[in-house]
Amino acid sequence: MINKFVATLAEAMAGIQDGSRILLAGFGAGTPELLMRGLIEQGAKDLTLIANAGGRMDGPIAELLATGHVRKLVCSFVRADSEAGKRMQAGNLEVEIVPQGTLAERIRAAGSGVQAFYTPTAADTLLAEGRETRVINGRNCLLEYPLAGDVALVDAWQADRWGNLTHRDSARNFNPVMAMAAPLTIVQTRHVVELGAIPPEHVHTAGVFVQRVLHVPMLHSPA
Amino acid sequence: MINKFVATLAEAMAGIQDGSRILLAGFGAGTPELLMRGLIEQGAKDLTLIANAGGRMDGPIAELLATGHVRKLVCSFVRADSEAGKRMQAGNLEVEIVPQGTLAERIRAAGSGVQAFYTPTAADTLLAEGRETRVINGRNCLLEYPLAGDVALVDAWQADRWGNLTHRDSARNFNPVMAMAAPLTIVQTRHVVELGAIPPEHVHTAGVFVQRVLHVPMLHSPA
Amino acid sequence: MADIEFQPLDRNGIAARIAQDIPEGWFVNLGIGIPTGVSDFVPMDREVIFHAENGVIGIGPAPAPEDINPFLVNAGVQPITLRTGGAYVHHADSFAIARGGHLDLCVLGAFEVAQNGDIANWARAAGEPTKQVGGAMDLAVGAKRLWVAMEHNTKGKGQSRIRRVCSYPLTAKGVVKRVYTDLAVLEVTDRGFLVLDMVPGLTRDALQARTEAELIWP
Amino acid sequence: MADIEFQPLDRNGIAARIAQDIPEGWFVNLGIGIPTGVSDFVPMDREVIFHAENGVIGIGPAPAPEDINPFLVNAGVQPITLRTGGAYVHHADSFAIARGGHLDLCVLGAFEVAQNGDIANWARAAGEPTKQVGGAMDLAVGAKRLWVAMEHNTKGKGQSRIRRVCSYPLTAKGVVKRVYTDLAVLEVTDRGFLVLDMVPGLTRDALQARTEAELIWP
Repeated sequence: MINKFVATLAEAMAGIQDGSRILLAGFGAGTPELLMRGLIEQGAKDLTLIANAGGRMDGPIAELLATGHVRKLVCSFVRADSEAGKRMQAGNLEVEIVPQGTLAERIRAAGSGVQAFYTPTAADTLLAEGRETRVINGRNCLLEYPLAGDVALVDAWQADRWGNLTHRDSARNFNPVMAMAAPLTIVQTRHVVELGAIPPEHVHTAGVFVQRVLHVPMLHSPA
Repeated sequence: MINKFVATLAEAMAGIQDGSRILLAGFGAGTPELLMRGLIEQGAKDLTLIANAGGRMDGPIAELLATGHVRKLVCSFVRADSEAGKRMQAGNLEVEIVPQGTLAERIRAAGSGVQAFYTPTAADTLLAEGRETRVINGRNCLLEYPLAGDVALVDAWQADRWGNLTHRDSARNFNPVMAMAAPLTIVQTRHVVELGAIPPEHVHTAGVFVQRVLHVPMLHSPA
Repeated sequence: MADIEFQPLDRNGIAARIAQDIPEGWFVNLGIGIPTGVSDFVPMDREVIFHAENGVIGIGPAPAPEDINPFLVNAGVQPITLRTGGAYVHHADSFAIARGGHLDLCVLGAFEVAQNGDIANWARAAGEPTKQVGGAMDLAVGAKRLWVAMEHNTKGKGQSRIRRVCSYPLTAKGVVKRVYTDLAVLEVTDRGFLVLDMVPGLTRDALQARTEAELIWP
Repeated sequence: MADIEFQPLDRNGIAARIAQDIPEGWFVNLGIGIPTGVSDFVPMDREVIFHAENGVIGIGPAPAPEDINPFLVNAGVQPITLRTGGAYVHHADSFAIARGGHLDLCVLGAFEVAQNGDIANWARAAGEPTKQVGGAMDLAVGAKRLWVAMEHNTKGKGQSRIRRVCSYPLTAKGVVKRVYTDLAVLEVTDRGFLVLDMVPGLTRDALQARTEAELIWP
């Protein structure tokens, strides 16, 4: 019987290696905050963190950065007055800025076997400096490569034992896309449901993309 | 008030120009057969038809091909004993064979602003002859370009007046992807529902991709 | 200059002015800042569908404090509502919409716009200690139309943000169609900025005096 | 050769032999032909999840005639059922699964397999009047493991389909890991075809005599 549920946070985070690339989903909602705490406790070092934004002065990303375990941050947005911004300015954190749509598309490319793609986004900007471009149908385009993780940290509303997931409202955001792009996708879910309780036409993230699921009933606000 | 419903098949098909590229969804199920009949009646010529496969000796694709209005067929599969196969052998039909996954990905690229992408699929085959390749991470890859339509013909199970759609079971197939990839997406739907009747987390094809919807209550088998 | 005879629009005034020009049926993304306010000035019975980068289609009015849903935010991470007929998609699908030419309109804030349609809205210098790109580069090149909402002049020195050439790092080249400022509405044309509208009482000379780029008139 | 002493597997026998080697929890795509039959030989309580190119995840047993659902077919357009826990995705997402390395296994039919792992399964000659590519090229390069199910020799002339070099147009280069035929199970290794299994009664010499490529033995 396939059963992707794990009993403890430690079990969920077991085996993450130093040097791992961590995909962290979430955008205001849908951030797997407990898994981030688990990552800190687990203690893997020399990490590359791939997330939409670099966080603020507090919150899970700031806490992880404060451990010094993150070598590089890949994201679309870093505030000057954030833990990430301060570390970047102090030279303690390498930052790669990727436009948000290109970030999502590069992660999807990693999950879907696309080996590289051309996009006009950022082609005529500082972000294109020194990089390969090509004019296609009269538009200047930038060559972008897939962005895979070794581990993806994902939040869900419901999960079954095969790892089929739903995500609530705009808490969906990067979760289904990042789940595709790592060989080890770890999920925290608010609700555990029986296999078959999620109708097959309403699955948001198919179990094929999920390796471990931790039930976190009390983390979210009630609903 | 946004209302994408049209009253008649003629209204649904109005304005399709000679020389148009037609995306035709469907894979055993989910083929918009009535819209295909409408396309024949509408009479546009010199068409390029983009579909999963070239059909058989009968059925909507064979009927459209028999009009002589299709100049070129882009698909993943042509049977020798089909209207398409016979026309191809007689030199009356140009055929471009595209691997099925590359076909889906090229159509998605057209809908999502990707200007070109590299894939290992077909890179070491006859289909790559004379085409641009590139070795990425040790894998030989083929450069593929987007495949857009002027018109997409799409089948749905439910539709509301904004053009939000659901598709039933495996009748989903190419429908959501092709809907993205043409400026004029025409839908036949079995059921008309009130705005809001499709829960926002269960929409399969968002109305932004849909221009016209025709209610075809009797076409499918009952259910 | 007869400055006393005109009243610049406030930020809500700019948003309201933009809302006037959005017809029913358009599918629209509103950037952070002044643009976010535009939806407040589109009446609910004129159906305009608002999109957010984080996968929300059909943003409704802001919720009352007691109705806030922590699972539903916009691209500025503010609580929102979804209107009837809305839908959720994931981030890659959301940017497929933005980058694939499906937005009839995107309205962004900016530091500067140039007469060739260049926009600069993410950094004031190449090396500055903030990297606030977000989704602006995707939206700027992907939408069918890009309009900019911003103050005509900088707050401190009153420098013109309507430029012959942008001085800040670009977000995208040649993409802006129209600029709505506190003083005027400017269309980007092959010949430069065409003035479509000015606040009442403002003169052509007064507007040109506040504008580094050369203005042209209908 | 002692041909009378062994019994080649029939098509179901090949499918059953493959089913033995698929462990619980694998995510598997089965091609048209012999491979489609493999799922019939995996007991339902060994949970193997079968995928079809048209966006079906979790194919169940074939339906009784009165239970056929016209909206639910596999990649061969045969009526199927969905098992509890299954899901539907659209065609691009379905091939994201196939091309993105998410299939633990794909089993395809073939005309020929070469000792370097090349597979030919879509055309017998470059100019033939049929173009039956379908999803095979995507699956062949995308799956974590590619196994081939086919008869060891051609029906008419009895020519070997296990080749030093493929003579037909390739589907993909260097991707086959294992071949299951009516006579044997062959692993593709750096040194060539390693024989993992043979039908009872078949000798090494008899198998080699039916095989163009040179076989190696454990």
